[in-house]
Amino acid sequence: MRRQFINDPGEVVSEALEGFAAAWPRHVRWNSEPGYLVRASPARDKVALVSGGGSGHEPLHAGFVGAGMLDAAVPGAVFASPTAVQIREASLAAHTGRGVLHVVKNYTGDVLNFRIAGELLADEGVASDIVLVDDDLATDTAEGPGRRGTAAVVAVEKVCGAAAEEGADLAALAALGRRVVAGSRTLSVALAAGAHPGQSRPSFDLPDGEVEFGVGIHGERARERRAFAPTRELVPQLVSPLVEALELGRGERVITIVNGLGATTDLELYGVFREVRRLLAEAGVEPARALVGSYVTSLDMAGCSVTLVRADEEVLRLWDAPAATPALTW
Amino acid sequence: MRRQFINDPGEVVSEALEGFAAAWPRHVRWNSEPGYLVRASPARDKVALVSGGGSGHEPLHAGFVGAGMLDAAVPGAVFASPTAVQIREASLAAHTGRGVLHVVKNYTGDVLNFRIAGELLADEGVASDIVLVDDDLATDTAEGPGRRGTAAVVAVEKVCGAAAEEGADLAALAALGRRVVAGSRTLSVALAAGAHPGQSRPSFDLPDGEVEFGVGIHGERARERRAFAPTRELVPQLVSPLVEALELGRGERVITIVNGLGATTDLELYGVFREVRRLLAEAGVEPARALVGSYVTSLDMAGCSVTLVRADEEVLRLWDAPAATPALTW
Amino acid sequence: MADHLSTARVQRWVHGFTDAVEERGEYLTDLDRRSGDGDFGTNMTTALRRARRALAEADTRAGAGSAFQVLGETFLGHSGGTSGPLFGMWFRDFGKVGAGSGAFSLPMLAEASANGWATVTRLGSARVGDRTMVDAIAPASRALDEAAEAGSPLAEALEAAAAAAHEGAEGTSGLLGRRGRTSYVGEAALGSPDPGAVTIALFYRAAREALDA
Amino acid sequence: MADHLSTARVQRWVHGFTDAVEERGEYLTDLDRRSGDGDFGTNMTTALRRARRALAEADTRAGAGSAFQVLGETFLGHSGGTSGPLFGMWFRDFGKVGAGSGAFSLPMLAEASANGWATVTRLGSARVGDRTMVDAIAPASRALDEAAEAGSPLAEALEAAAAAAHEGAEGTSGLLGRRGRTSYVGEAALGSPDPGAVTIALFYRAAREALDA
Ligand SMILES: Nc1ncnc2c1ncn2[C@@H]1O[C@H](COP(=O)(O)OP(=O)(O)O)[C@@H](O)[C@H]1O
Ligand SMILES: Nc1ncnc2c1ncn2[C@@H]1O[C@H](COP(=O)(O)OP(=O)(O)O)[C@@H](O)[C@H]1O
Ligand SMILES: [Mg+2]
Ligand SMILES: [Mg+2]
Ligand SMILES: [Mg+2]
Ligand SMILES: [Mg+2]
Repeated sequence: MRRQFINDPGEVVSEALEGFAAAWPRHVRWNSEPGYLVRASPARDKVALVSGGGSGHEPLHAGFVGAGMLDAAVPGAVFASPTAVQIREASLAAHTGRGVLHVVKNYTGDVLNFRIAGELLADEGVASDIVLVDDDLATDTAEGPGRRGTAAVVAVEKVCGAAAEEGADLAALAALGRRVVAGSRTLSVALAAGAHPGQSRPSFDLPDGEVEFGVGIHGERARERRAFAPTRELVPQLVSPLVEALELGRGERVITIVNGLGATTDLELYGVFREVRRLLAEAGVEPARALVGSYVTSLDMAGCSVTLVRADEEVLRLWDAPAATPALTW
Repeated sequence: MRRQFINDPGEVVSEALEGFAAAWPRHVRWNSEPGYLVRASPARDKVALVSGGGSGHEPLHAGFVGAGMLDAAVPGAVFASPTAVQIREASLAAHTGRGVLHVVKNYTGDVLNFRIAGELLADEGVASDIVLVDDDLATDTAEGPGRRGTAAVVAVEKVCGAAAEEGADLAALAALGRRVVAGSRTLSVALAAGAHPGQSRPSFDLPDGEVEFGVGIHGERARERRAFAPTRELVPQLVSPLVEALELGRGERVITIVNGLGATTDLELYGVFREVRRLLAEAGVEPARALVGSYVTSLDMAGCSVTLVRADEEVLRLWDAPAATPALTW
Repeated sequence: MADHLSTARVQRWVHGFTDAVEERGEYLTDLDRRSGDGDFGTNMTTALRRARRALAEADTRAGAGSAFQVLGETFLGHSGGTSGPLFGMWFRDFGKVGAGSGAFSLPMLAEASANGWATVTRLGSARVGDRTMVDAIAPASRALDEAAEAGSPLAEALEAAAAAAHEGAEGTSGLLGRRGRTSYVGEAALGSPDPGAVTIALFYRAAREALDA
Repeated sequence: MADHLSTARVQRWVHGFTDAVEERGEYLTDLDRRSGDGDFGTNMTTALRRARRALAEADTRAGAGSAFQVLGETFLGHSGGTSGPLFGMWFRDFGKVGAGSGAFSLPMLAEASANGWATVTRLGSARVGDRTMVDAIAPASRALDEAAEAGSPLAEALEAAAAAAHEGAEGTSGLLGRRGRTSYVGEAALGSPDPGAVTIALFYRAAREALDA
């Protein structure tokens, strides 16, 4: 049986958010009705940056509310989109008169609700736009809803957050966000499934000696199983397709995100990052910046994702700009 | 079988540290021979704060090297003390002429090697002292090696780190550290065992419906098993003994650390923290500051620890002082 | 018989619709089980019940659209799933058209339907024949449009819309899904209608009955 | 026979000790298995082998203590376990006393032993009778002290020290552990000697033999 710290499965998210806000009073305020987080010290005279999505991906997005990143975060239930009203209210609370940019991971429910929220905001006379994050290379197929959004969302929030702080207008911010997204791809591998709060069994069983290749962040199986192997053999299977898909040339610079999916130790993630660097060096790509840790999780899934983000001078400058949020501060 | 990102079990730590230093070049430098991390920009004219211990507790201690916290960290193999020579070399590298304070978790190997390092340093004319962290209430027995050191070490490193930055001398720092330790107690509970790098099985099996109560940070079993229960019933079993052991009176203030042991999600930890706050409120104790996250882990063990640190005005001021390290920045 | 739906009748419409959906909750869920993930009926009745509580407290003096505004806000604020927000926007368009007026006339109903259809299409990209609620919305909207153009009495117009929606909904039984979850199910869904479309038919039927009551 | 241990003889002493421990690696590990965690022999031989490599490259002109300095540094820098650092400090005390001198005299050896004993006690808090290396160190140190006071020849003194250490080590078979891991094992360890103490006996025996060679 899977044991978790839990009271009622239906209250996991709201209880955690209450605790979260109490833990970070200098950064965030929690409005339980209808359910959103805003900065403790609201920003003035800037485009409001708002993101959200299902819970279960902590620290995303709540952990990125604060100076230099998000103005508001809108959490749904575990793995379920927030509602359009939540998004509208969060956006109105964060709005300073210069419009709202929604950073949305590409999932049907999220896209639908954020698009509706945009219409609701328009009715209130508030301009908004969406940057759709769709970095997951494993779902890059001709048909269907398109690539899923995963860890690249952190880069979008960091880079657009910094630009918003500098005063960029809504159109410029949206264009910047789309540029970051266009230059971002991610591949993930799971070593063990996580368990939904209150479920006693993990969401799938993985036979000995196999890994789930190209997994998403909702605990679901991937299309493919591959052989478990040492890091030095697994990581190239993640990195090479990314370099290829982004058509990264020699001398190009990237931001690397090695992201734990929940239950994977830092010890392992840094070992993975070491391999990523080795492979990038072989490809002549410069790992200009890196973020290694568990930032976009899938409950307590064991595994990791590798994200490469093409980075020009401006993107690097914005990446380096200060941020002060619960999960990312520099 | 437990799958992990690993090449050779014997290389896990050194490979991770290589990756870690590459990920945080602005904060740390890694000297693989004999094996220690120092700040990328060494401090001047202050007491050097140095800590270390076995690996497998990441982000501890490597993640706390940087302005406002440690000057150097000395990692041993997984769950094994670093050697006295590593500690001596790290201390000499960090030394600025004002002495070295060693923050040491109370384990036989760590204590022995840090004490030896102190003697080696004395031979080199370098003054040093040890703050022994022994916060684990579960091992508070009359006989034996005394209470183990666990998550309170983060508070000691933060508070002493800030004081060192302000120019406190070695004697004052040691006294401050001991004061923090004296006012700190921790209790931990494990919901599932972790696995040593390269081991296919977790280090113990926990029967359905039970938890390991009073567990340490080395993957070992605790003395006691208790019934698994909802958070609202488990957390009081951690908090009440702490309040009692510290003899916390109404109106007293504490820093609370809710620490994940590796595989426990933030969603759960914040739920735990919410319960801790409720219980402190009942006891009339003020939760003045909080840190919630996985800071002192036991590989990928599922579980958490709760630490209470008695906090006066000075301790709170030093806790709030700026820090810029890979794992803790504000 | 009235040639408009007053605020009071709109209340009856909404309650009649809620009753109809609640009665068929199991059936609708079963339909979604055949073509989706089996939560449609539950999602719908939960949201409608919540709306009913909100309606009891709402200020209806804001006009004939106010009940729909409450419905819209409730669905947009509390319903998960795909259909929840789409129904929310659907109701909202009725609310907007009715806002400020004391009653819905036929042209207003035709306008609200057309707007709702446009909104659902803009958001969900479903076209007629994709096996969604649009397969009931489209024929009903067209029926109202034609009736309005012809100057037909309201009762006749609503009867035509309800019949068209019903027919459209039944017709989805023979369609392969191309939007939403049903698109993953393929031929397995053939033989039973789309729950969203069935619900739209109940919506128009309730309007027709609210006129009689 | 020489009345001092020259730098060259100290080298022989160290190599003789290393050989003796290597030969008994399995046996020592087995002793640690009975009274601890079964890594003693491996820890010891790994560190000694590394020290042997370091010795080959070391500058021995620094005096009779230099080999022990290398040994000390190697143990303090590379040995895990409890005994590694304690042996490191033990060797280091011999290195310090010998530093700058061309040879070890009996009083120097007595001083080094006494210092080493004090260091090990300061760090590990073990007293005679606790079933540790101290149970071999203490009688050997006393033997050297007495011999130095009596002005005995070096060979006789080292023979006495080696015999005393051996006897002390064998005596640990009957002791209950009160320090280190063996304290967790209780009576299970009775009947076999403490590996650390046995190793100290080998250390003095090697000294005695280095004098002959
Ligand atoms: N893209 C779409 N456009 C219009 N209606 C849709 C679309 N996708 C699904 N629907 C409607 O939603 C209904 C399913 O709703 P629901 O069960 O709430 O969705 P989910 O698939 O999220 O569980 C379907 O019967 C269909 O009528
Ligand atoms: N406190 C102590 N003082 C002196 N010697 C000790 C002490 N604790 C252990 N020892 C010695 O160390 C030996 C065990 O060494 P080792 O196997 O390296 O330690 P462990 O595996 O327990 O860390 C024992 O045989 C004993 O002679
Ligand atoms: Mg459904
Ligand atoms: Mg659903
Ligand atoms: Mg041992
Ligand atoms: Mg050992």
